[in-house]
Amino acid sequence: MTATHTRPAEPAAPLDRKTTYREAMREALREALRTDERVFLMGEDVGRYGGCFGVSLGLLEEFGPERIRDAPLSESAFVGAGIGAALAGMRPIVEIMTVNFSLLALDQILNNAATLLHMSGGQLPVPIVIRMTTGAGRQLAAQHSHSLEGWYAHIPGVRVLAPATLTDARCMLAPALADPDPVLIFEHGSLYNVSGDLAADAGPVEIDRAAIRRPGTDVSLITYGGSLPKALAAADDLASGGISAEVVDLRTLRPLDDATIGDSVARTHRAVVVDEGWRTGSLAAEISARLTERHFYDLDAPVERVCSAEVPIPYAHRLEAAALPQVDGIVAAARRTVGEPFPSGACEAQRRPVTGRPG
Amino acid sequence: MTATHTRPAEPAAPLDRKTTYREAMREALREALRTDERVFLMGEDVGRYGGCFGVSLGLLEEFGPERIRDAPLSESAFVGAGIGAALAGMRPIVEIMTVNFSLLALDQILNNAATLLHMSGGQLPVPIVIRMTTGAGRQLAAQHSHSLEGWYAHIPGVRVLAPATLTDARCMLAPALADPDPVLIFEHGSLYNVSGDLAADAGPVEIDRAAIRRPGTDVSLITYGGSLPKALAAADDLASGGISAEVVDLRTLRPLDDATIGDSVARTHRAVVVDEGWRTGSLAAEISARLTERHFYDLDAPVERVCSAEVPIPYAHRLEAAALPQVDGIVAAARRTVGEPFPSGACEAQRRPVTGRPG
Amino acid sequence: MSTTRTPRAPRTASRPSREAAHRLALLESMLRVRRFEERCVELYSAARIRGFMHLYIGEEAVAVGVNEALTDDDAVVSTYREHGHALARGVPAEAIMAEMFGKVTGCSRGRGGSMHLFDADRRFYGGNAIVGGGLPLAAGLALADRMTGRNRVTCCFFGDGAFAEGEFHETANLAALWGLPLLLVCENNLYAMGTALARHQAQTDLALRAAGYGMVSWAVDGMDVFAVEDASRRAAEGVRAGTGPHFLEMHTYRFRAHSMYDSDRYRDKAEIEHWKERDPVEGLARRMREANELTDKARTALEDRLAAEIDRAVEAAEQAPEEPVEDLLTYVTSPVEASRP
Amino acid sequence: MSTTRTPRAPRTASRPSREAAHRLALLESMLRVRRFEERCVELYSAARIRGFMHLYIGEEAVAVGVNEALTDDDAVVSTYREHGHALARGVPAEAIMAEMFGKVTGCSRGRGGSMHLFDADRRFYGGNAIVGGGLPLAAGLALADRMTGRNRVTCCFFGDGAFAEGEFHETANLAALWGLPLLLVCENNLYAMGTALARHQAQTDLALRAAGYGMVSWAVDGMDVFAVEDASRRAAEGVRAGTGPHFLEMHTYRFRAHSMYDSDRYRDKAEIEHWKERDPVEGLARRMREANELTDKARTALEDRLAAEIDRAVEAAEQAPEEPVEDLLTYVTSPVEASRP
Ligand SMILES: Cc1ncc(C[n+]2csc(CCOP(=O)(O)OP(=O)(O)O)c2C)c(N)n1
Ligand SMILES: Cc1ncc(C[n+]2csc(CCOP(=O)(O)OP(=O)(O)O)c2C)c(N)n1
Ligand SMILES: [Mg+2]
Ligand SMILES: [Mg+2]
Repeated sequence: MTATHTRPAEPAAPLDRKTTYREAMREALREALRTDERVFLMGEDVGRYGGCFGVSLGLLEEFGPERIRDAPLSESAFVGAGIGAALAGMRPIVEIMTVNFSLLALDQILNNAATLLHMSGGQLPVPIVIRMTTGAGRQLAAQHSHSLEGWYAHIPGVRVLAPATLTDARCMLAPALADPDPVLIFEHGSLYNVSGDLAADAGPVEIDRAAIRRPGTDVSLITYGGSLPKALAAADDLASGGISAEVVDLRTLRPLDDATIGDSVARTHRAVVVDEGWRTGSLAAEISARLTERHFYDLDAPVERVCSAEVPIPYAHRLEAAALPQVDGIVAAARRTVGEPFPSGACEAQRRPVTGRPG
Repeated sequence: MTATHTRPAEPAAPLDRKTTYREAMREALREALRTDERVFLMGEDVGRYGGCFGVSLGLLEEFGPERIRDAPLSESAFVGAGIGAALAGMRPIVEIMTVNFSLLALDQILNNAATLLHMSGGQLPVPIVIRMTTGAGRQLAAQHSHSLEGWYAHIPGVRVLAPATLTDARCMLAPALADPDPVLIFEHGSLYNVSGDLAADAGPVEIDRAAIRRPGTDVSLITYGGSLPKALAAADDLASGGISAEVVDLRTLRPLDDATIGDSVARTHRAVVVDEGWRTGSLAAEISARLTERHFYDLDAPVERVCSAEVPIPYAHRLEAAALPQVDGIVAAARRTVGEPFPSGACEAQRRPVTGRPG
Repeated sequence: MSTTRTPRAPRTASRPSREAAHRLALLESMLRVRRFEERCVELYSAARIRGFMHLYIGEEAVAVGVNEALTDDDAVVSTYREHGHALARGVPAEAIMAEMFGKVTGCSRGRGGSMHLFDADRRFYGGNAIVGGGLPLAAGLALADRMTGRNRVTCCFFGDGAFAEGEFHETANLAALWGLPLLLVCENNLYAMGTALARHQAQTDLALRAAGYGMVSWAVDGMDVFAVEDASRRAAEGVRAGTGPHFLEMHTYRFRAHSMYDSDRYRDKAEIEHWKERDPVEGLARRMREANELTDKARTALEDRLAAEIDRAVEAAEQAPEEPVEDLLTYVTSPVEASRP
Repeated sequence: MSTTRTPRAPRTASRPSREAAHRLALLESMLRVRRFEERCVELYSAARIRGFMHLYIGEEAVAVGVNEALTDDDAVVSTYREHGHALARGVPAEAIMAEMFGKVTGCSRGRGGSMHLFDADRRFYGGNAIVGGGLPLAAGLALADRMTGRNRVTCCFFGDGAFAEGEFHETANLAALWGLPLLLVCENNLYAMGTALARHQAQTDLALRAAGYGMVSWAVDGMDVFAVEDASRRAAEGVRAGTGPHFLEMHTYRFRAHSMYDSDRYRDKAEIEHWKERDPVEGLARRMREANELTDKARTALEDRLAAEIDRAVEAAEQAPEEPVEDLLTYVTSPVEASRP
């Protein structure tokens, strides 16, 4: 194994038009494994079990246990092993079941993966891809519901991707693997079952640019990942009330595509950032700060943030729903930016603590 | 051991007027250990060695190895053990040598300490205090120079303190221990040797409020911890140029004292946030976002942030200095807010990547 | 290194009626777990219970047998597969069922769900869904007892999968080094989710490896509630006597899939059948029937009693209110009054 | 469990001149580390070197002996106490010294300093200042070799303190489970900073404990370069033969404090003196002198040569430029061209 793409690139399996996010992701993995023998997938239950969310189902049978490598419950060791393998010329895709468990591997991610290139004066790039499921909404309670992708976007040296569409699920992996530096891919758990049409020619995508998912003129709804469907629904709702919302899908959380975000806000003069992370210290805060720094005189209203309530996500359905960004909250925030009060403004007020101190 | 304060509270050692931050911290520990037998100190080398930065020197001799408890190199286990001990009625003070190693214990901090109270429906408060050294500036290179206190302030359920003065070093520990919930205390490594006068009657302090360290009228310099001395120096410099800067010491990074911050900015109409964390996703971003949300129409200029460059902190002295917030950068930012160009605006420009992509 | 295989519990022949009553109590306790979880499956299918749910069916002898060795003063730390531990500990079925319904009467006020049962009064410290995450916590509970001279045991349950986590090893070393009063109960059910023991552990004799830390360690037949009880009593006695942490490897098996999402493709049907032949609940019932300690009538009465208890739990859970949404942020931090002690 | 104590290296009596040359090479290599670090102490006092600096003095036999078993194709992962490993590996003294001066000619372009020496060409993967943090990385380097069928060894150095970190145990299990070509070299110098081995390990026989993972594990006299060389050769041979990871516990001692900040209050002076009597450098020199393999003149010549080499390194470091501040952000990510392979 000496060069990239040593195997003749077999023609990629013809893409069904109808697919799911899960299958699109699997197809991306399959393509990567087929076209580059340096690529392997490693993580807990990626093989025999087929991945805890079924993403890698069938890959063990196709590629064998060396390349679809089940790991023990040792997040730090197998993430670190991925880093080491990357240093030695492989292109590991490491799956951490969910972002909640990635805390156990954070030392390896921050102190090694993100740091080695710089600390070695440029000698040691770390071409690793680390995938994990993120987000809440399925009543999995506090220890299984974190949205920490925005938190990870604080770390210099890593790229953070959040595919929100079938196309991005299908097409972001290849450029992530081509990146010579560590890439973290966050897959929102609520997206796996999303189905739809995937263009047969869905090709390589850019991973440096945000995308306008819906053009609009009155307010920019800036979001990513599992919140994109909510923002799009909010835009529908707003449209029916005569407000034209532009929906920006960040796609890449680090580095942020300031140009696309800024251009949108320069047109609409109003922004709502929708982010499932906890509000304080959220990615939404960063975007708000940047917009203030760069577009202070463009803004006609303060940037609004619709984030998760600052609470370990509770199990009970209604409590959980109240903790997360929802369509009505996005609509209300957008209306505030254009100066229209939202009919029942109860939503945000509900989040005030009653007996607790501010968390 | 059944109640609080079972020992008769011995009169605290008379406080020297001349002391250092290190000694003030040690005095606070000594007082806590003397007045509440539920309190113990646990961490790597806190005993025989005297603490890696000498903070706990002499405490082993005074309180014995049960209460000044040397732990193996097992950050996750001894932090988790502190949490368990807190659940069982103790008041553990756990020392993690530096914030850099705390990543190994982050699962315990986020998934247990910060979460148990809520997840148990209020049954399990976790009265633990976790202390750690933070910050750069001593040429310790990437893996020993993180400033992650702002990152930790993202986590609901914990309180985050950053004592910047001798009084706070001496007096914040008692209210931290009285807090029924987890408190993280970040001590900037550059402060330990700071010496000065400590008022003999330095008493209990509030840990809910920021403090105005220097009043001013033209711009608010909002900062904390190891950056406070830099902000004060910048205020001196600005004063000599006719700009009156108010210096706000946040003291508590979570929950933020919005009232004090907001009042200051409502007076000065301009804000510079100085924060040693990496810029993207910094605490400074949160403060900027909040100011925009709450004081959009008070602000005469965009909120400025002076943060660390987005780079694993390098060893070489000049590179390290260039990576960190410095007085001249703060002065320049403040001048920008009041509309005065800084004579040599080179400082920020130097931070542009040359060959690298944005990190 | 004192690793021994626990023999079958010695059965001295005194006062048979008291012994029989004890056996009946064990059977009832195990059967409660079994029937409770069978109902949970139905309720999960009916979408009354949501989220992740992990069943203990097949492993009941472990929770029930270990609990016999614990007093009310002792503490228990558990995992996400903890219905059995909670029930054996005495957490009422009602409180658990309400929790899984997300109701305010639940043992975590509906905030925790199946994976996060808590009961501070019974010193049941959860319900931890991070594999291995409860171990350091348990060491801390034990440390507090050691420091204050309280003669109590902290019992921590965890799986074979957790043995691969650094947190296990850090905790084992800490506990052995400091001689903490900790009872480590490893439920070796041969799988960590879909990964068989030999595919996640280089050395699969877990008791032997724990002994490497200088702890007393035994491997126990976890399908035999008497063996579990006996080993647990002896281990807990050792812990109480101040000889430091003890480790029990319970050889057991889950009859169901890892969780409700798991299609259980990775196990051999024959293997599952083999273990089902060693069903701890029916095994005990059979032995008692053979010894004329359990008539069909008594069995039916027992089943009826348990069914009624579970019916009541479900009924109550259905009726109970949810936490009002306005209280979402309650318990993120303690009420303000509490912060001025 | 195959734990054996390594006997003194067998010295077959063939071709004495070649053997003597080898011994001289070992002496030179150890002496280079010793003299280099002695100079570092001076330079640290003179504030030419800054930050944290950890000396290897007393432990030289380990780095030098292990290196004899490695080829250029093999890889080395080290700690913050890595001057000796780097020098033994062949990283030029000049590149290391320049690094500690923070100069662009340093082996990490001045970005790493004493704790972060790197040399990709020599497969020297640093320089890791998180205790235990290099272990998973080393497993990954070895994994890559296993997957690609390259017959190479990855050698990972770490201390006794690291044995308490979860990362060690996770890595040991992973390596043994997957049969990775990994040589784990634990430098047991009896202290983790100020904490003596028996106060951080419940069981202090580290080789025995590593053997619990099913790895071949030996304890070795780390003050005897021949014992180290012999054990390392045999272990590396085992690794190359495909028998999976091998573990070497090197009994050694640091003669100096943990770091330049440490006042070394926690060790007995007598203990330090006792170990100094076993100085690996002077011990070898004495043996060679007694065997007439090292004349006073040769020794002086050797010392002069090393002093000159170090002088040159210091001189060059003094002269070398610093990285321009404008390049601060270089290497945070790879140059753009590299991202389009
Ligand atoms: C740190 C962590 N990693 C992964 C998971 C996902 N997960 C939940 S249970 C489980 C298997 C655990 O196996 P074991 O410890 O043997 O317990 P069992 O489920 O067999 O009772 C996994 C991988 C998790 N909850 N926490
Ligand atoms: C995870 C982590 N915890 C703590 C430290 C601080 N620290 C640096 S070296 C050291 C002692 C390590 O001892 P050992 O592994 O025996 O290596 P030695 O220094 O004796 O060579 C400690 C506690 C660290 N660098 N990383
Ligand atoms: Mg299991
Ligand atoms: Mg050591």
